[in-house]
Amino acid sequence: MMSIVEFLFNPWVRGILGLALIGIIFFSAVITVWLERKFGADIQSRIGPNRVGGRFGLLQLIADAIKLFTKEDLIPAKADKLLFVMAPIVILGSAFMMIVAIPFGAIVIGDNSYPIAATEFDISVLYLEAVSALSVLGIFMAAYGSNNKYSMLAAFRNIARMIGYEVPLGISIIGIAVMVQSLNIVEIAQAQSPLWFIFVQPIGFAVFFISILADMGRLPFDQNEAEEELVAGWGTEYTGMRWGLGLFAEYIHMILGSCLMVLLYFGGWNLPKFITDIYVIGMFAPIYWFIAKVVVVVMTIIMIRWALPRFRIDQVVDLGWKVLFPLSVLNLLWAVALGLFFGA
Amino acid sequence: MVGILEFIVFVLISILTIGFSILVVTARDIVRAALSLVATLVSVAGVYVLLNAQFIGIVQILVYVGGIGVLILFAVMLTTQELKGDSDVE
Amino acid sequence: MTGVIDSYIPVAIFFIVALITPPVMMFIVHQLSPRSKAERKLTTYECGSVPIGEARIQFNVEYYLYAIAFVLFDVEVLFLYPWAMVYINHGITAIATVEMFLFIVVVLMGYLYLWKKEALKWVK
Amino acid sequence: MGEIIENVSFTATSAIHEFLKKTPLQDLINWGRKNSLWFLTQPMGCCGVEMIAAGCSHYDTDRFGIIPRVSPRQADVIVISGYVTKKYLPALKRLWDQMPSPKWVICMGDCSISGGPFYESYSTVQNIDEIFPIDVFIPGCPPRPEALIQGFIELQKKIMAREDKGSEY
Repeated sequence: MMSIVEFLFNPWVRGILGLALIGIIFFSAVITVWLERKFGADIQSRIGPNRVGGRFGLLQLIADAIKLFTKEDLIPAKADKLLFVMAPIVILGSAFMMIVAIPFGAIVIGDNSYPIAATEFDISVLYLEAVSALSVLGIFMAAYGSNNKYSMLAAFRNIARMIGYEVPLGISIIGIAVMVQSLNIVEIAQAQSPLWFIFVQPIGFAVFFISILADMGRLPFDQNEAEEELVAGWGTEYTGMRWGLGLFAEYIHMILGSCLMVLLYFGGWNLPKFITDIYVIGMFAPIYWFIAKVVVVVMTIIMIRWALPRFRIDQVVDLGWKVLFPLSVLNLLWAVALGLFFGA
Repeated sequence: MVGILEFIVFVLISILTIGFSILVVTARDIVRAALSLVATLVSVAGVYVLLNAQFIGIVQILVYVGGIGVLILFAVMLTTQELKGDSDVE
Repeated sequence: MTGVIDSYIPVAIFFIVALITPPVMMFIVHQLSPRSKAERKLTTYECGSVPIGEARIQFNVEYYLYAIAFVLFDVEVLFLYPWAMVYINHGITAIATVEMFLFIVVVLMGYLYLWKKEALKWVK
Repeated sequence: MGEIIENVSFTATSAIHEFLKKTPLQDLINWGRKNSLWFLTQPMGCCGVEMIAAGCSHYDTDRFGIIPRVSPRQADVIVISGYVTKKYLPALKRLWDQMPSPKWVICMGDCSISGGPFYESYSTVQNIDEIFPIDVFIPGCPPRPEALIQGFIELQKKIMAREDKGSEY
C-alpha cells in the first residue's frame, strides 16, 4: 500500500499523471463556456442554446469547436508573424503553468490527506501569482504582433489594469500568509479546517475578490475586450482556433482563479472527520466538496458579468490604486494583529 | 544519473539564456529586443531554481516579468524613434 | 538532486507540454481548414476603412508613471513575504512586528506623496 | 473611395480539406459549422435594427448557436442589412474580404435585394448578388426578426445539403 503511494508521489510519475489535469481543466473550461451561455441566457430571460444536444444545448460547444478547428487561419500581412504566433502559446502557457501548483481537492485516507496536485512546493501561492502575470506579456505580444490599433489600446489598458491590481492582490495574500505562516497552498487550505478565512478577514476577501476579477479580466473589468470600443481587444486580428486558444486560456484562468479563491478563503476541501471516515464515499468526498464550491464561485463570477455594466478605465485604475490598496494595507494590519494573538 | 540530468537542464537553460540575450542585441525591432530581455530574465529564474534558491527564482519572475518587463515595454513605447516591425525587414 | 528541485520536475514537464500543445493544435487546424490565396483577406481590420498610419504609436507618459509606481510597490510587497514566514515563533516577534510596522508606514508615506502629486490620476 | 471592387472567388487549396469534401466526415464538419453561425454585427439600414433585435432576448438567436461577433475575423456570416450606398460598398467589401473562409452572406430586406425604395437611385448599388455570393434572400421592408431567423435556418439547411455558395470563399 505504502509503495503505491510512494510511487505516485515520485515527481516524474506525478508530473506525467498530472498532465491529465490539463485535460480535465480543458473539459471544465468547455463546460464553463457552456454555463456562461446558458446561465447568462437565464439571467437575461433568454433561453440560450437549445438546438443541438437536447434541451440544454449540451453539444453546442462541440459544434463551436468543430467550426473553429475547420476555420481558416489568417496571419495579417502587416503582422509581426513571430510575435503573432507566439502570443497564444504564452497566454496558454501561463494557464498551464498555473495548473501545476493548484491542488484540486484531496483524497483523505484515515488521518492522511493526499492533495490532488501535480506538484507541491513551499511558495506555491507566490508562484501562482508570478506565473499568472505572464499572460499580460502574452496579450501585449498578441497586440503588438497583430499591429492593430484596437489591439494596442487593449494591451495598454490591460497592463495598466493589471499593475493596479497586482499590488492589492499580493498584500491580501500576505494577509493570509501571516496567519498561516506558510506560502504552501496545501497548508493554507488545511489551516482553515475549523474556520474559513472569509469570516476572519472579510476586508481581505473583498480586496482579493475584486483584484482577482480584474486579474482575470472579467466584467466589470474587461476594458481590454470592451466590444463597444475595442472590437475584440487583443483578439481582433485572430481567427479560428488561434483565437479559440486565447479564449480557452482566459476561461482556464477564470476557473483557476476560482480554485485559488476557494483554497484561500472558502476552506479548500476540508470536511469534518466523521464524513471523511465513511468507507469509500468519505475518501472522495473532499473532491466533490471542493468542486461544488468552485462551481458556486464560477457561477457568481458569471452572474456578476451579466449583471454589472463595465467601468471606465480611469475608474478601474482609481479603484485599484486609491481604494483597494489602502484597504489591503488595513487588512494586513488586522491580519498581523490576529496572527500575533493566535499564533504566538 | 541524477547529476547528469541536472547538468543537462543547466546546459539547456544556459543555451536559452545566452540565445535570448544575443537576440536582445541583434533584434532590429526594439519591442522584440525588450521581449527577449524579459525571456532572458525568466530563464535566469530557472538557474536560481536549479541552485535551490526557489524564492529568489519566483521573485525574479514576479519582479522582472510583472514589473521591470512592463516598465521596459512602456519605456520602449514612449520612445520617439519610429518603431518598425521585423516583418517589414524580413 | 535534492528534494526542493524534485518538486519542480512536474513544472518542467508542464512547461514542455505548454510549448508543444499550441503548435500541434495549429498544425491540425492547418490541415483541416481551407486555405486561400487572397491578399485582401490579410489587410488590417479597421471597421472597413483603410488604416491610416501605424498601430505602433507613441503612448501617453501616464502609463509609465503607473509602471514605476507599480515596480516600487511590487518590490516592497515582496519584502513582506519572507517577513510573514518568520515573524512568529522565531524569538523576534516584538521587534519584527514593530520594524515591519515602521516599514509599512514609510511605504504609505510614499504612497500619500504619490497621491498628493497626482501621479495616480489617470488624466491630468 | 477610388477602390476597385473585384468579384474574386477564392478557392481552397489544402489537399486534406479537398479530400474531406468527398467523405462523410464533411457532414460532421458541416454540422459543426451550421450550428455555430456567428454573424458580424454590421447593421446598415433599418433592417440592421431588426438584425440586432433578432440577437436580443425576445428572439434570441443564441438558441441556434448564432451569436453576434464584432470582429470579422471571428464571424461566419455577414448580413447585408439595408441599402448599400456606393460610398459604403468599399467598406462592406473590405469587411467581407477580411472574414476567414468559409463564410456566408445573407441578403436582408428589399433594399439590398432589388433596391427597394431606392430602385435605380443614383447613390445606391443595384444587383448586390453580382458582387457577393449570396446564399439566402430575405424579402420584407424591413423583414421581422422571425424572418431573419428563418433565413438563418434556411442557410443551415443549405450548408447541411452542401448546396451553399459560401464554403468556396
